[in-house]
Amino acid sequence: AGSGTSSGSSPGGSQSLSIGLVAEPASLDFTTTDGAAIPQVLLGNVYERLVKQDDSGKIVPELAKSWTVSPDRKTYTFDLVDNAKFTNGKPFTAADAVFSINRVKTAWTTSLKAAMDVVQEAKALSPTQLQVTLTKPSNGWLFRMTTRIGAMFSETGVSALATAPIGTGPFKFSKWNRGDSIVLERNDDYWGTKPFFNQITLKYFKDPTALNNALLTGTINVIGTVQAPEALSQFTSNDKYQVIEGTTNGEVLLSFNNSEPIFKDIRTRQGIRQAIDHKALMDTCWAGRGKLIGSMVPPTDPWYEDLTGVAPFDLAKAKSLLQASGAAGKTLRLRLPTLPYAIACGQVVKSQLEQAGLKVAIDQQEFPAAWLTNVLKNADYDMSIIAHVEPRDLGAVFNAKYYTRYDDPTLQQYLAAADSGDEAAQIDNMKKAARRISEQAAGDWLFLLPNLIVADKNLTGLPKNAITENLDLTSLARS
Amino acid sequence: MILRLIERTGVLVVSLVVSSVLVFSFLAVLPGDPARVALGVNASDEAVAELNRQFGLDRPLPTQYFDWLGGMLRGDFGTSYVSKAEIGPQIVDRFQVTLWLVVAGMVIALAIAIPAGTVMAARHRKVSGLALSAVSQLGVAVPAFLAGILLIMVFAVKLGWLPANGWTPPAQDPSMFVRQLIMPALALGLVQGAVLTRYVRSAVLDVLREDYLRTARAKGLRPFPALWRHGIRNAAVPVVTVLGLQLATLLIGAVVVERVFVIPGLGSLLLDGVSNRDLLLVQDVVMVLVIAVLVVNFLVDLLYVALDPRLRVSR
Amino acid sequence: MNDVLSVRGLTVTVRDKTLVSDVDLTVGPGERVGLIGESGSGKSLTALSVLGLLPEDVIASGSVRLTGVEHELIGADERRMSRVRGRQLAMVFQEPMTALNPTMRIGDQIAEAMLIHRTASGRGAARESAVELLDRVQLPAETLRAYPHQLSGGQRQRVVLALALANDPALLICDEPTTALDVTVQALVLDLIVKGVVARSSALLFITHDLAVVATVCERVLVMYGGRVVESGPVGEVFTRPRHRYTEGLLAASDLETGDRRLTTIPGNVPPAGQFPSGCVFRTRCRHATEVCATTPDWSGSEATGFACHHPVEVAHV
Amino acid sequence: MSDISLREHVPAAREPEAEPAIQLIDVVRNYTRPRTSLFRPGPVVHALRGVSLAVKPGERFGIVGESGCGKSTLLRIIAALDQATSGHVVVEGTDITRLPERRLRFLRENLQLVFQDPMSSLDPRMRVRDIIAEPLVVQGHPASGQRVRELLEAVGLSADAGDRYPHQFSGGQRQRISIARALAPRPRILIADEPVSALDVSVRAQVLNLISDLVDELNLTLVFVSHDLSVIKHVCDRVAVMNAGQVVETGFTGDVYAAPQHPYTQRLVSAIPTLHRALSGATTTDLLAAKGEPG
Amino acid sequence: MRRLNPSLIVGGVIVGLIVVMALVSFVWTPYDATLVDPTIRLAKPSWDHWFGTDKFGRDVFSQIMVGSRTTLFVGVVAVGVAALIGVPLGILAAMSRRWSSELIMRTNDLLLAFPALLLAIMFGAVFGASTTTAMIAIGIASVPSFARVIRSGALQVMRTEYVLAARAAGRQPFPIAVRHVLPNVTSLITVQASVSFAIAVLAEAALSFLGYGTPPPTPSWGRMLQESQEFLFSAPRLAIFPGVAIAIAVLGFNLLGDGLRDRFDPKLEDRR
Ligand SMILES: Nc1ncnc2c1ncn2[C@@H]1O[C@H](COP(=O)(O)OP(=O)(O)OP(=O)(O)O)[C@@H](O)[C@H]1O
Ligand SMILES: Nc1ncnc2c1ncn2[C@@H]1O[C@H](COP(=O)(O)OP(=O)(O)OP(=O)(O)O)[C@@H](O)[C@H]1O
Ligand SMILES: [Mg+2]
Ligand SMILES: [Mg+2]
Ligand code: NI
Repeated sequence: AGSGTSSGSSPGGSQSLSIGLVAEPASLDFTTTDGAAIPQVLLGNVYERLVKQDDSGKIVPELAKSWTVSPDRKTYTFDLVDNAKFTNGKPFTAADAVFSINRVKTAWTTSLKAAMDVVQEAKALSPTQLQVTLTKPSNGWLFRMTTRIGAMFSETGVSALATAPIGTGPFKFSKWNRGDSIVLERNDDYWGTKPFFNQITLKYFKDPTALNNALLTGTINVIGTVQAPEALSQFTSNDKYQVIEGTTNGEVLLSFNNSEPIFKDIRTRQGIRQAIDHKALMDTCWAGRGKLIGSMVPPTDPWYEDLTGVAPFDLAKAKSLLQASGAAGKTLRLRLPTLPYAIACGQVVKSQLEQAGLKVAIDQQEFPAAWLTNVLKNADYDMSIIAHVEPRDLGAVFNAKYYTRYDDPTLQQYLAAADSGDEAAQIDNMKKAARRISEQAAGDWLFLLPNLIVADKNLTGLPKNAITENLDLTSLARS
Repeated sequence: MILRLIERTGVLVVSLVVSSVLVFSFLAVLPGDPARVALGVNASDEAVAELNRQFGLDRPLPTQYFDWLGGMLRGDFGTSYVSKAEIGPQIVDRFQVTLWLVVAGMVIALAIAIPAGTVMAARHRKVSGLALSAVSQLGVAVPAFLAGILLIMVFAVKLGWLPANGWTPPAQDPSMFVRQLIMPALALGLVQGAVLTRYVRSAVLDVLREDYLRTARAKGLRPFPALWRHGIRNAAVPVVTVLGLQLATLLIGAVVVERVFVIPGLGSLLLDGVSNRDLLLVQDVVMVLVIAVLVVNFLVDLLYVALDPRLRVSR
Repeated sequence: MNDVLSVRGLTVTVRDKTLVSDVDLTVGPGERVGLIGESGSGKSLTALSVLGLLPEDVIASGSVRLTGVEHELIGADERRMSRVRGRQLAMVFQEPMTALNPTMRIGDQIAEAMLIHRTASGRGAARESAVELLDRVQLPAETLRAYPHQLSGGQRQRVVLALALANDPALLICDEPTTALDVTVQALVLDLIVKGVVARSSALLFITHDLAVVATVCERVLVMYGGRVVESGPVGEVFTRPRHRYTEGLLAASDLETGDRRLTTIPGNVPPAGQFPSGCVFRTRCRHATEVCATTPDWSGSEATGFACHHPVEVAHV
Repeated sequence: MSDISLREHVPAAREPEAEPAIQLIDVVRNYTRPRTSLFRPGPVVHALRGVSLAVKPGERFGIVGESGCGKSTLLRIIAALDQATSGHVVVEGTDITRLPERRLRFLRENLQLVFQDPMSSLDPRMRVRDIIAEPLVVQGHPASGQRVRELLEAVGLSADAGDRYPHQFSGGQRQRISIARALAPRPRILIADEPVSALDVSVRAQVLNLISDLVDELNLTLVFVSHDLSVIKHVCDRVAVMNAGQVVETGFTGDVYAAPQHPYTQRLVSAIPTLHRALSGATTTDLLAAKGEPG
Repeated sequence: MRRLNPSLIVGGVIVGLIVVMALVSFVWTPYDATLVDPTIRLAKPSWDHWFGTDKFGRDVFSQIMVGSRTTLFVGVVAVGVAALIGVPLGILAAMSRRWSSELIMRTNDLLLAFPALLLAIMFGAVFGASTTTAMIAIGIASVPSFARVIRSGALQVMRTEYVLAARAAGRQPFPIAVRHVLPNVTSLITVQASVSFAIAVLAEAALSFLGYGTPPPTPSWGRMLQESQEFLFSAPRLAIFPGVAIAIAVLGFNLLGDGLRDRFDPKLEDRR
């Protein structure tokens, strides 16, 4: 990088950093390709949004300096920063924001675009002022604007999204060595505080052990998401490294196919929930790391409540419930995606359920392709295990159209009320919804995936919790 | 000689065409929808259909096949369904990586196998020969990935001599390239070397039993010079066959070692393609692998002729 | 004594089996000696022991001396033996189809024989000598550039003969050199062998199972059976007045000129290696065998002419 | 030799002018070698170049010739194991040249073969009993143990030999087993392809005697192939000399041997070393006496 | 008498032990191999648990025992498929006319271009990953080597005079194939089978390592090895036991193959 625009604007000098991650994106275009890996790299780092979520879950400004909501909760007015610039040299204006919002409806193909359906109109009041009108009040919309849906694109920079992303962020995309790594470089024209590192390499490892070895031998400086928690001991006991443990949005759900007759009986569902010793399960399959939750809400959401007491482990109770529902002795298909936690937990679930009198047949489904088609789309399964990592996904997961096939009007009422109400009403209704699914045993929440990061001791600015879609690289620094 | 070349080329071309049909039809039945994977979990059926139309997957299969084949002939491998990137350059990159790895592994394997196999054959009744045989038997029994894991444990993690994994192109940093290549090449080479050793041994044993070797000894050549001057070329024929076959298996077999050492090779590209249902990519990679194998076999065939004058057609 | 080859008490064993026992054999300068016997009688092993090229596992003991060579051949190390082989001592093997390296040109294979022992000053000289050698065995000079597979069996055997004669050996050993050849070709090769050794005044040890061939080629003959020499003597003597019962039977069985449709036979079969009886090896098939044959018969007569039989054919009777 | 009659009904007497047992008319056999180039057809080997022969019933007919002259090919064609490229083969009055396998039953019953190699002519994985019974089983005869024992005895093997495997026998014994197998279906024609070339002299005499005896006893027509003219002379009445796929001379063995007409036959006869000649002073040069350069 | 050779004995004993272990595991294992017991996870080897327990608290020794079933199953399916297709193909190629035999062998060569791992991954994608699909794929990939070996053996048999004699006796081609050719290539089949067995075991391990092999919870040595990876430093024994088991099994089959080859090799035979 050349000399900065202002003196001392390259705080890290020519420092670089390597971060090891597990899932490599298949493409760089999250407007047409699904998956968590793309926003993980690009969002907040290359693309910015109007608003973002901070580490505690609060919605805070990003490209919007501030915003107001009309009393009918249908009109949002954003004041935008005036010095932001895309990496193709174009300045960021309200027109770009309008373009980006409208483009979700027209050009996006992934299912997430539905979150924008509620927008009636987006309008540039001035180059720095944007007005968005909704068809109905929605708390969810503003929150969704913190996700990839809210990413701001340049009108002239969307021709090659899959290979050459252009945004306003503190980093610009530099290079993608497919199958190996993605390199980001500091955007020296960034409008805000410039990041410490001038180059960050995101290296992808299929194999958790290789990831650990890479850190041990200094090939990388950070393990972004630990996939083999058992191996953590070698880092905790070594003072060259720091281990950060926080929470995520990833609820590991033992899902039931609620449209199957056997699951129509709440006693079956209840029985299964009570047959599982969650503590022992988490100890066994995820080294005891993570948090036990009794419903689809992580502790970072405002409406979190500890619901682990709703269906406590009770083998005798479970047996009698299963007996009563007639499920005992039946064979249930547990179709597992080929993901480490699912395979590990599945075996424990099988063993525990079999002690309660069920028979469980494990069946591995290649992830993503086979699992998406068979389980998610066709709902051809009895039970499955997967972590739902999208934020605030309770409503999305438990509905009749989704693979859980959970049809519950009461729940839908709570959710609708939460979306349209004010903040207090939202929290109250969401609490009700969370309790509802827990009491109805719509699924079983095995545990919440932990955010486990291992890094060189002298690195600072690592996020404790991973509750957003993006891995925030901006605050990273070396002490 | 030239006619033979033309004939072999003919066989090669026919084999290529047949295998392209095989590969294409095989992937045509692959369940799982590339569009669905790309669009994610909640995509509507219409959106999926639309994307399939964009990919050209709604056209009749023969049209798709000829388009694909025509493209390949022009060097155009198409654009990935998932990443929207040109496939050709990716394959070229990945193929280079795998080729480095496999060739380095093969060189190591040969460096082990030729001397070890020859000594084993020459001393097959003596303790030293038997001991070598036992070692090679053990070598054959160890899966390459296990060898890789052990190498990493010792040389990278415990001793810290070499990086545990990763890949640097030779042009970028030659010394790092070599340091990172050593262990994966060893993991491949040691195991393949053990396999090859056994073939070298039996080829040399066969040659040792040949009458012409006795003739050479009767001329006054000592055992090793006799074997060297008269045996090696004859023993080379079966060994070259195995070498060709091994090279073929290794191109794809290296994927396990690539996984252990986090090397972005052709095998990993294939595995990713399969799990993403990036059909065109998979089709291209498989085809490239098949071409490579067939070409290697073709070259092996020509090598036979160079090695064995009996195969040369009368001038 | 200035015998070219002198073998004393040669015994060849493999593990616990004795394949050849106590063979004595001498070949004088320029002499042509035949060694006959049926398959499995140990002829090849005897020849290979002299050459020191026995297969592994097979062990020879006794004494083998060659004129012009200081040391004992049995037990000599490879370095010394390789100096003798192909120089003082040369051999033509039975199988012409496999005795030559298929991947090397004929010329190179012949030249090699001379280059190894430095009897030709260089490649060029070796090549010239090779042409000359080929001419001696009545092959055209173009043969130099040929590969073995382009030659017929008879041509190959002549190449092998040329190889063997390249360094004017003191002793040439031929192990059934013509068994695989047709009669007309056999006639030519036999003639070339005899002319070759005569021209160089080399001694010849000629191994065959064909009595007529040995009678045509050799002056003196040794009859082997079951790993032992059972009779020896001048060809005319042994084939007209055999003393050992085996020789007698062999002669009768090979005589196809009898007017009688039925041939005289030796009863039974040649036993496999290691299963010959103790004592007189022939006693299980001998019509004249008695108890005494259970002891090994002594050698009667001189070393050059004699036999080992308890019940020899009466000389007067013949 | 046993005097059990192996043939229950020997045809009382055959008319002297009876049709030939085997007649070959201008038989040609070309082998096409695998092609070595795409554009040229594979080279053709002319194994037989127009062979005509007639073998009378009850005759002992010899065929002599050097390696590769087409003797085995000729026998295979006579036995309908191979097809002639052109020409006709008539066996006992039936033209078998183009007959399909299912119409060859009479031939399979009446004509049997003995081969050269005692190692490879018996299936190493079958018991001797089954080997001998194979032609009987195939042709649907009741494969009685009695018949097998009879045959074993006829070739001078003990009856318990049937329980053993071929590798437990010596070369001469194996050749006897081969002969027993050939005699099993009571053939009228026996074809022997160099049956004694691989045997030791002492055993050769036994096998030759056996064949002679059986031929006499069973009134067989014998076609005997050898590269050794002395053997042919001993066994056969008439001989055909073959060279390079052609019959160059036919005649009574004694005549051909004593006064060869064709230059090739002359060369052949003179090249044979015999004890008799050797002992009377013949040298290797004398073997080459007849002019001409052999292969 | 033939000498017993050490490879044959050692190989035979190892293979025998694996078979016995697999059979015993049907009626008895020290513990239920799939029973999860968090209270005793990662136990060190002791009297109660000879090889210790894994991260699920499952008894490693029991898993090794039951895993041997997978190993044998893998080999039997793969070798079975390969032999069932390869042997008739090889014999057919040896016995048929030149062009059809040429066609068979060319097709065969073509199949060589699809290595086992490639086929297994593709089959896994099409038919779903399971031990059986993987093994059928590996079996198909081993067809060419079977067919080649058997063809050359059968060609040799077809050149023998006993086949000629059988034809002269009136045997039709099919009975000749069954009664003469097949029995005389069995030694080749046996040797090839034991070698293919070893290859299949290795391939299964590699596939399990990649996640395309035996799905959980069926114990498989390859997957045990893969699961043990995160404990390489804290509990290397979890890798050592299955690793050694794989190596021994492969060794056993290879030795058996070598031993059989020596025993059947005519070239070695006549040296005795
Ligand atoms: N390496 C060996 N191990 C065991 N036995 C052997 C070995 N080599 C030869 N024999 C046996 O020794 C005996 C004599 O063998 P040799 O080759 O000397 O016979 P020969 O007289 O040359 O016979 P032929 O005429 O068949 O060549 C044979 O029975 C043979 O089986
Ligand atoms: N199946 C075949 N394909 C091609 N050529 C063949 C085949 N069989 C025989 N020949 C050739 O035909 C010629 C005659 O062969 P044949 O076997 O009849 O000779 P032969 O007289 O029996 O010789 P030998 O004395 O060696 O047995 C030889 O040149 C041989 O190479
Ligand atoms: Mg010999
Ligand atoms: Mg023949
Ligand atoms: Ni006696």
